[in-house]
Amino acid sequence: MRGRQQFSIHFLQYLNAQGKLDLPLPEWITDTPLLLTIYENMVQARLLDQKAVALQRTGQMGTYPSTLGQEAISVCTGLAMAKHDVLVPYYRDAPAQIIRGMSPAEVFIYWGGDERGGNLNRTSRDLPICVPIATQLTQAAGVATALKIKGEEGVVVVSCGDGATSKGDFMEAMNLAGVWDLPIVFIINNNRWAISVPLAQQTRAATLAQKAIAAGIEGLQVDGNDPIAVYDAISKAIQRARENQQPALIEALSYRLCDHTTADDASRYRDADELKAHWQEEPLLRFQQFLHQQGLWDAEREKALQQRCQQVIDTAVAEYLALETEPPGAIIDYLHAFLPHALETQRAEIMLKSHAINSREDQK
Amino acid sequence: MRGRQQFSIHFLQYLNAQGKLDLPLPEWITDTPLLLTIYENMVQARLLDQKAVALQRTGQMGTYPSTLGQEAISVCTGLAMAKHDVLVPYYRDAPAQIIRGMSPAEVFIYWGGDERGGNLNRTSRDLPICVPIATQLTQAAGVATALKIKGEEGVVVVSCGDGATSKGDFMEAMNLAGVWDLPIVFIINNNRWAISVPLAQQTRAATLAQKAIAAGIEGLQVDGNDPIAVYDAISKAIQRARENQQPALIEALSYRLCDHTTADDASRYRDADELKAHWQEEPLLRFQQFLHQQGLWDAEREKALQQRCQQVIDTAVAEYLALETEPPGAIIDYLHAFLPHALETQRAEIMLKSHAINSREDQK
Amino acid sequence: MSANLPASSQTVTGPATASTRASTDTTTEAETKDCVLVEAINMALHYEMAHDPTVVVLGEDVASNGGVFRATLDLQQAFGAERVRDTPLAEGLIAGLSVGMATQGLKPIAEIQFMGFMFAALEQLICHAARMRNRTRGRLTCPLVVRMPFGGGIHAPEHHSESTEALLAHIPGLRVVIPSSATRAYGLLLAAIREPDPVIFLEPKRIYRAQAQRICNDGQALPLDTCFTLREGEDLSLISWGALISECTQVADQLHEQGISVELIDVATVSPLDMTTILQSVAKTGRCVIAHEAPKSGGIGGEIAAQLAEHALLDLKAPVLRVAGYDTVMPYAKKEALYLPGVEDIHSAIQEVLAFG
Amino acid sequence: MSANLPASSQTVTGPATASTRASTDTTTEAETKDCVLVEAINMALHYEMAHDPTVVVLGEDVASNGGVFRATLDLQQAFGAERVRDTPLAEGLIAGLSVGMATQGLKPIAEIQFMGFMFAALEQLICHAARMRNRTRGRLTCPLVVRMPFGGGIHAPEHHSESTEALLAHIPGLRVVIPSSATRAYGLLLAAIREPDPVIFLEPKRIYRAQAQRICNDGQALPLDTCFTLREGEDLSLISWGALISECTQVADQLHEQGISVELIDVATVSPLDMTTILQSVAKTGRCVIAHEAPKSGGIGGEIAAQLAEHALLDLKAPVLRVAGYDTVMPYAKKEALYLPGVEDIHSAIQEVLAFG
Ligand SMILES: Cc1ncc(C[n+]2csc(CCOP(=O)(O)OP(=O)(O)O)c2C)c(N)n1
Ligand SMILES: Cc1ncc(C[n+]2csc(CCOP(=O)(O)OP(=O)(O)O)c2C)c(N)n1
Ligand SMILES: [Mg+2]
Ligand SMILES: [Mg+2]
Repeated sequence: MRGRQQFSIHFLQYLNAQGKLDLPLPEWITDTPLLLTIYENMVQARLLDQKAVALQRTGQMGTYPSTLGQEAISVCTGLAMAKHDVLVPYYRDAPAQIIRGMSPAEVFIYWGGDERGGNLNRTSRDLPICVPIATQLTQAAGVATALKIKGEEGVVVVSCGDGATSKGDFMEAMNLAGVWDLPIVFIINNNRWAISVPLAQQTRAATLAQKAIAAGIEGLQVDGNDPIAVYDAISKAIQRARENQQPALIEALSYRLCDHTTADDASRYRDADELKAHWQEEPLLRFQQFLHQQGLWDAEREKALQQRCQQVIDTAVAEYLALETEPPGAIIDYLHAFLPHALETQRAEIMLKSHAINSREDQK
Repeated sequence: MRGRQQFSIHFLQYLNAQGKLDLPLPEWITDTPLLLTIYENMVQARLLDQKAVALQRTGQMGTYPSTLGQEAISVCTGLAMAKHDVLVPYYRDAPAQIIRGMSPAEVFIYWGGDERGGNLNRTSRDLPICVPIATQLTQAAGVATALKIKGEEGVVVVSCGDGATSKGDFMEAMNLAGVWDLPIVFIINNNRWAISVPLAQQTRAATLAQKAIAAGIEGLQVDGNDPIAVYDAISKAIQRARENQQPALIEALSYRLCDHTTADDASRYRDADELKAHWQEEPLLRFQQFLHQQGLWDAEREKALQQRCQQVIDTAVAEYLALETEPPGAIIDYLHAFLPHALETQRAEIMLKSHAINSREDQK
Repeated sequence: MSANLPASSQTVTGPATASTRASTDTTTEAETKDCVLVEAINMALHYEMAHDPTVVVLGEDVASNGGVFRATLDLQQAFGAERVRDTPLAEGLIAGLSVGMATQGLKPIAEIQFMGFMFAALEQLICHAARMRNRTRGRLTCPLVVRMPFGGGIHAPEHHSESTEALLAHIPGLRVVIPSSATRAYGLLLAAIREPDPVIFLEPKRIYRAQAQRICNDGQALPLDTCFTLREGEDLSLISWGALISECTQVADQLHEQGISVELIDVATVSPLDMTTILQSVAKTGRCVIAHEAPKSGGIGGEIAAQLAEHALLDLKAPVLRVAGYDTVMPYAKKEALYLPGVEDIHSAIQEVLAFG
Repeated sequence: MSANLPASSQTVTGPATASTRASTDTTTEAETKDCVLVEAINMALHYEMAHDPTVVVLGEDVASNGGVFRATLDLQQAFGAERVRDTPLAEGLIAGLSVGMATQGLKPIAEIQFMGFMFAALEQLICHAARMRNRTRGRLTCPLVVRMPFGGGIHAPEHHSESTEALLAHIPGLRVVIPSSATRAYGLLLAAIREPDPVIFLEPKRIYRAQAQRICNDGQALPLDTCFTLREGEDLSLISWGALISECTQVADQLHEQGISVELIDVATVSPLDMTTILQSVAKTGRCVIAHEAPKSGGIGGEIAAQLAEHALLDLKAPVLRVAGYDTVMPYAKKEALYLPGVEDIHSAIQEVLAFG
């Protein structure tokens, strides 16, 4: 006997690199405010990102991973989610986090080396940024399980990079989402590089979306530089997850126009021509052209937007630079709900040491 | 733009549960000695397995994982491999290991709680049994990489259970095999249960073979109770791996007719009717019927075979029971190539303690 | 904004701690039963699942099979498939799932089938469970329990007999708790579940079915972060935990007959360590032997001895000896008796310490 | 059939060990160069790849990028894409691959990008690398090296600054080696590669680019399993390893000016421990301070102090103090100076010990 099972993976793109339409637009496209919001958030994201890089370069912040060129994915993620959904972000998702209520200053605070950068306005139940690659994925499955057990209607959106798909956690989480019918959307920012390792050395799979087949769940590949395709795919996947408790994987094809982080120098391993070519596909300009074509955007609006963004950034920088040092005890006080007796002596030592450090610094 | 990628997974079966042909036989089927060797090794495997269970039940051996009903997979694995290939087995692969030269007594020695059960006749470069589920898979990828780097033409065959496919290592290894073009064949013994967890709770994927799609490598599902299909699939996959340095995944559908191990009681969680139904599909009887139909087998041959097998088993049991206790220093002497200075005192303590234990036991 | 209060000093008889502070049920009639250790664990799980709807049990074979040691017996029947879940076979997943659930107000109790299979779970436990509260400055917390059977002596196959508690104990933010009797298993597991932070609960499987004890199923927790002084004595402090407590007790009995009085301390929470109790004991006895199954080098015994070398040097009348596993891989069943510390090993270490000076 | 010979006692000046026994190249002219620590590592890798065709380098970003710290710079150019390989992003895979390769006669040198990402690799290292020889009674061996940058002080993001060497040091079968200077990095890495068993090689990244040293690229290994006594002294033994050696040296200098003579010992191989050297030192000085970056509880300092409490009680004129990280999660960059032991901490611990009794 010979039987056969068939599987397929679709690729979705509305706007091509020239901002021209390849497909009839989806129904929601008549929602002009939404289109503008997408654009505005992308611009905001890019400018904030530039500022973060500048702060690092001037020694005012630590190592920072830029989102340059990948704004469409994170912005559409943030905008497609409902407030009661839960975001489990990775480290290029500041735009989504900010849309969901994180103060822009937290970006600087976190990458400035201060734990308060993970406090996300105190009450959010979104998870903080996750540094160990791919570990957020199984946690996201846990969050989705919790929502399901508690009978809440929220959906979990979790993101990762292309490199992260090689780590076992990615498959473990997707596989579970399939078996347990979890309301979860997995989003891959496939920016083609994991530090210096190009996609072709990460996997031989023709698409990352087809990894969903291994878990028996739906997978879709979208042009991650096309905000319409990205928003369309994510919002529909969230809707299906909400209504049918069905997980999905979305691979968004983008390109890392920046170095991996400010500690990296991509010119060591990446072809300048490749980089240049991908600048032709980046999402901001493409979407701006589209909005122009639709009569929704002009130079004046652009100028006003830039000003608004600058204000947000100025406020964020001011907040960051004005932030008072956290008391020294904080490094041990948040370890447990209650300080264990065994740590009392060490806590006292920390206070003394802090005092000594401060006096030394005062003397300088 | 909408694009589409297509993938398919085939199912292969020659002999159905009644030992009847479903497909024209493959070309190698004219190799009568091979057909008989497959059968004889399956019978040998089953009888040795029975003896192992009996030894455990009578307190002469420790916990043991039976291969009952899954003999076709391991036997065909062993037979399809060339001597210079490398086997990276899991704990239901004693039949393959024995075909590749392991002394049958080692099965008892290993599960009797003695490290010498992993010595595989001293010179083999096959890996020993692997207890932590799925961890053998990335090792197998390492073995295949080594063969490739050294320019050897061997192929690696690695096996695991259905449960193991949920552990990240499985995907990590397959993915790498794809990127690095490794000569490796992954074989899943899908016996439908992982201790008490049925396949449906392990994954939602319709087949395990389709997990290969995630790695961009070839996947095939075969009837694991049909030795012809199993041998055909494995030997062809090995050939492709050898000639083209191409990895493949083979899912062999079987059924665990036994408890998980002798420490398990499957009647607690498994339906008696399900078990009974699967007895109708088991590989030995099916293949015997086929050989009968082909005029290759009769009662007399069966009787002679049983006797030969019994002799092998008797020898193995005798060897096992006669095995002298390993010297006490062995528990530390094999840790490193050379005993570190820091361990010399402990080694002396071990010798003293062994002496004390022995004198206490002598006094009893 | 600090969520922290100074903790009260925790002694056996001391004031309520974080865990005992949680309310226990006093309205229904509490049943009393003879239980072995694994039954006590099962009873505590039933109790807490009945009283706290946020408790969820997950792991391999914990549902219809009731756990390979039956620790989760009948939980799924009693509390349903939503709250008692078999996971796919992936320890990293089990841990990650638990972290995720815990951040959203559930109290996952995960089982790792054997401690030897915990390694794939460590990334989640070390990088996330132990840090979630700190990383979010108290916004999200991670109140989970990971149960694992551990230790040797049951003639199990490879990887089923190790004692690697020291790896966990070195991780700030993880509590590591080990019961040594049915009673303490019941009370400490309840405390672990009620603890607002992650607790690793290690179950000495060699004594899973040893001596039954009468337990009142009243939901009464025992304090964490506290040693239990099982027997008071004047001549020597014998410090241990888990299954070895029974060998220690035997030795203490033998010595008692010879007129030697041993103070036997069950550490119970091996991290954070209650050194107050141990230091007080050694201040009295001046002599100390520590016994554990784990390899000697880098074991928790070393931490205890080091603290004695720091804080009790003048009290010590003799070297601090550790009776422990050798610094080699746990041998397979045939030689595990050679590896595991036994009554004689403890006995002779004590004799050596008593004979000193 | 035992493959083992009794090891010779290993001291700095002692006879050749397993690793130094391996032949070194003496025919070609050896180049001499000023190197910082990370360059010394790179030089050792180049040397050994050139002289041993079985050596293979693998990890994330080790190939075209030359490693995020440039430790594997130009290796791929020099030795090709077969022997210098970027892996997909999966530490468990990197470790499993290395184990598999090592069983087949290669010598993999794996890089884990930062020690904070080693946890997914632990299952392979603990369950397999450390056990392959033992499990097969010497039939298969596992001569691999896992290199990992570790430790704090470079203002790196979360998870990039921890020191969890104690977890590895507690695993029988794993050697754990930590250089504290460019010279020792060169010699110890060569020894690690030539060792016939697995070695974890931890690189103190804070001093990757500190003080350059003149190194002769002659392939000469330094002995493993041996402390290096960096400076002899009479008044106190100061024991440390890795980056903190430089703070310890500063303190020893300061004290020297005050007429206090400190014996400074770089442990170098933190497992197995060369206690012979440490005990001899403490027998002479009677006082001991141990310094490490890892959290104090359960750190390797505890093992050293415990062995002193066992073997040197009568030698000790003062408590053994440990200067270490606090038992809390490594804080982010802004507060790492508060966390990390510094010159003043070591200084005041020594003062306390000297003032005692
Ligand atoms: C477990 C783990 N291993 C290694 C690293 C170091 N590291 C940080 S980012 C990165 C590459 C990630 O690539 P990808 O997943 O494609 O995400 P991208 O940064 O490209 O968005 C690596 C290797 C890490 N953070 N965690
Ligand atoms: C990492 C790990 N986790 C858990 C176990 C305990 N265990 C042993 S066998 C088994 C089930 C394996 O099922 P499967 O992969 O289907 O193989 P089968 O035994 O059915 O052949 C489990 C959970 C283990 N050995 N290793
Ligand atoms: Mg990427
Ligand atoms: Mg199975």
